[in-house]
Order: sequence, then C-alpha cells, then structure tokens
Amino acid sequence: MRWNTMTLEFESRPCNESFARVSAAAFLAQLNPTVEEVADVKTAISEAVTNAMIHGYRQEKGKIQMKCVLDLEEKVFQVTVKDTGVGIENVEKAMEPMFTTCPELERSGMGFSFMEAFMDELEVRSHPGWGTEVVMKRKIGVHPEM
Amino acid sequence: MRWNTMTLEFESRPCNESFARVSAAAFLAQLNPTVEEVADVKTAISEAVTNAMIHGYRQEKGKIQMKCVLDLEEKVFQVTVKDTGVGIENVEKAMEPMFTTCPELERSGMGFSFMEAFMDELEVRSHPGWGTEVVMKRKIGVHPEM
Amino acid sequence: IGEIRRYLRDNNAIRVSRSLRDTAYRAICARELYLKQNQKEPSIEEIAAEIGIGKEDIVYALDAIQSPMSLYEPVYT
Ligand SMILES: Nc1ncnc2c1ncn2[C@@H]1O[C@H](COP(=O)(O)OP(=O)(O)O)[C@@H](O)[C@H]1O
Ligand SMILES: Nc1ncnc2c1ncn2[C@@H]1O[C@H](COP(=O)(O)OP(=O)(O)O)[C@@H](O)[C@H]1O
Ligand SMILES: [Mg+2]
Ligand SMILES: [Mg+2]
Repeated sequence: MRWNTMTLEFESRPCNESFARVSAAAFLAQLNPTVEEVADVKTAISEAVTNAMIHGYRQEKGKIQMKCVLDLEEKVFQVTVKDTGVGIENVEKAMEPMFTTCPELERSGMGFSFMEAFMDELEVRSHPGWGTEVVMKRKIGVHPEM
Repeated sequence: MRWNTMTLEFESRPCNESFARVSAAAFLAQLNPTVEEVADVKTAISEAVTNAMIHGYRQEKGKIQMKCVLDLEEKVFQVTVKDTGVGIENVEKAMEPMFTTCPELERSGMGFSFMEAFMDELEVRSHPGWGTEVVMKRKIGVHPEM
Repeated sequence: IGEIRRYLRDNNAIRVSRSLRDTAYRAICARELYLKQNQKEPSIEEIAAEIGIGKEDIVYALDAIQSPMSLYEPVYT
C-alpha cells in the first residue's frame, strides 16, 4: 500500500493550532523524518492554519480542515489546509513577500514566503466567499545527512 | 465558549493506531490533565481503535472516524470511535469480560473491560452490516491527590 | 543487525524518535521532582512550564517512549 491519508477537522480557535501541528507531526513520523524536517513542516502548517484563523475567519467561528497524505514509496508528505472563510481577492499579490492586509496585527506578511521556503511545493486556491485552500508538499529524506 | 470539538478520519492500518492516540491525547491536553489521566484515555482509545481494525474491518481496508469533544467548563473529555465494518451481533455478550471471537489472535477479550475501567462512561452502538460506534467519557482533574 | 541499524541511524541526522526521547526524559524528571516536592501529580501544564515545551509536544513525546516499537517499525508494511 503506497499511500496513507488522514483528515482532521477542527474549530478555528488559537488553542487548536498546536494540537493540529502535533497531529500532523505524529502522522508524518511514519516517514521517519529528521527533527529539522518535522520542524520545517510544522512551521509551514502553523502559518497556513494561523492564516485560516486570522484572515479566513477573522477570528470568528469556523471549521478548518487539514488533510495529510503520505506517499510511503517516494517519501513525500502532502498537507492541505482549507477554510471556508472570506477568501482572497488576488492570490498572486497576497503571496508576495511582505504583503499583508493586517499590518495592525503585527503580522509580518511573510507567511506564504515561509511556506514556500520550508516546503518543496506550495499551491494556493482561493475565491472570495468560497474560502482558501493551501496545498504543500515536502519530500522527506533527500538532504544528505551529516 | 464551552465546547471544543475535532474529528479525525484515518485508514484502518496498524501504523495509524499510535498517531490517532497521540492526536486525541494532544487535544485532551487542553483540559490540563495529569500524565496518568492521559495514559488512561490513551489505553481506552487504543482498545477501541484496535477493535475497529481487527474485528470491524477484519484487517481489510476501511475508514475509522474518531470524534473528540472537550467540555471546557466541566472538564469532561468525550471520544467516539466509529467504524463501518461488520458490526456486532450481540453487544451485551461482546462486552463481557474475557469474551472474544478471535482467540487465535491472542486477544485477551478484555478490551471493553479496559475501556470501562479507564473511562467513566462507555456506550457501544452496533448493528451487523452497519458498523460499530464506541462512545467514552472521562472527567479530568477529579483525582488531584495521589 | 537491529543494533547496527540503530547505531547508524543515531549517528545520522537526528531522528525525531531521538528528540522525542529527550523531551520525554525531561518531562519524566520534571514530574518526579514535582511529585517529591508537592506530594501530588503535576498537570501537563505544570510540566510544560517547568521544561519549556508545549503541552501537546510533551504528550506526544511521552507516547513515543511508551511504544518504542512504533518508532522503529519499518515504514513499508
Ligand atoms: N486563509 C486566508 N483567508 C483569507 N485571506 C488570506 C488567507 N491566508 C492569507 N490571506 C491573505 O494573504 C495575506 C498574506 O498572508 P501572509 O503571507 O501569511 O502574511 P500575514 O498573515 O502576515 O498577513 C494576508 O494578509 C491576507 O490578506
Ligand atoms: N469494532 C468492532 N467491530 C466488530 N466486532 C467488535 C468490535 N469491537 C469489538 N467487537 C467484538 O467484541 C469482542 C470483544 O472485544 P474486546 O473486549 O475488545 O476483546 P478482544 O478484542 O480481545 O476480542 C471481539 O472479540 C469482537 O467479537
Ligand atoms: Mg500569515
Ligand atoms: Mg479488543
């Protein structure tokens, strides 16, 4: 069996962010990653989930879905974080480094840049009123070990 | 906000048992339990998930759903483990200590007894062909002293 | 063979299993110290505050050492 998948659905509340991250990390453990690989993936997931909470739902109630897929042969981890919040008008612009619509929240506008930096692939699908879906992939075990 | 809920769906494979257990335990952490309380809940979940895999799906493919609800005021943890496998003919009999339909698997027939012992409440709903749903509750923070 | 494999693995980039064991070890020490000083079980939060690691991560680490098998099992089964 080449694939293993899981789907986690949770409420948009700050207290759920760390639990979602740990769940993904525990699932990813099946690919026997290094500490750094897990830290990278956790950072990326953190940014995506925080975006869903702060921007997608504007800190109001809502459900966030996180789907993880393991390619056990190729050792690739894929995660999709999805909200059905306000959505993004201009995705390309939103993904530019330093771009933020909430400067007052002391957000750095670097969330998408971090996701891109820590993962191998990043894809964002979003429509106003429909919500936002962030798909990220990361190959595990490629970096030559010390 | 009094309640917090999450739903996890995963495949019926032995390697997913520990990850499902960790996800539930990480979610439960919000009620600030002791290490022992976490261990009790994990044991109960372990038994329910293993039953779904071994008996419900007879080690074939299938989806297991785990739903956790936190009552943040009363500090009660509730978990529901559900499969859509073969189901149980006679639930009362199945729940008797030492009863097992798989003696050859070296199962002890004590799964339901453990769930009952480690949790405050246990409810089992099952029908042949429909599947099985196990609902368990545990109050956290009632035994503060050793 | 298992010994050799484990040796090689531990000398490569640090695996998650290893760091989880470190976290779990610190959590267990913190718990024992608390028990000795207060004569009661600490909550996860008290352990977390003591060792500076999140509650959820402590729970994960403690689980990992409880079932060491799952960490060494080959992925392709
Ligand atoms: N899930 C989302 N729903 C709605 N808008 C989003 C979402 N994620 C990101 N955005 C938009 O993209 C912008 C850039 O996001 P990001 O790079 O993470 O920076 P920051 O979160 O610091 O603003 C946000 O300011 C917001 O306008
Ligand atoms: N999810 C399930 N689907 C079908 N049958 C089940 C399920 N859970 C339990 N059973 C039945 O109940 C019996 C008793 O379960 P349990 O007390 O856990 O003991 P054991 O798993 O050791 O057999 C099992 O042998 C099986 O026949
Ligand atoms: Mg952001
Ligand atoms: Mg059993």
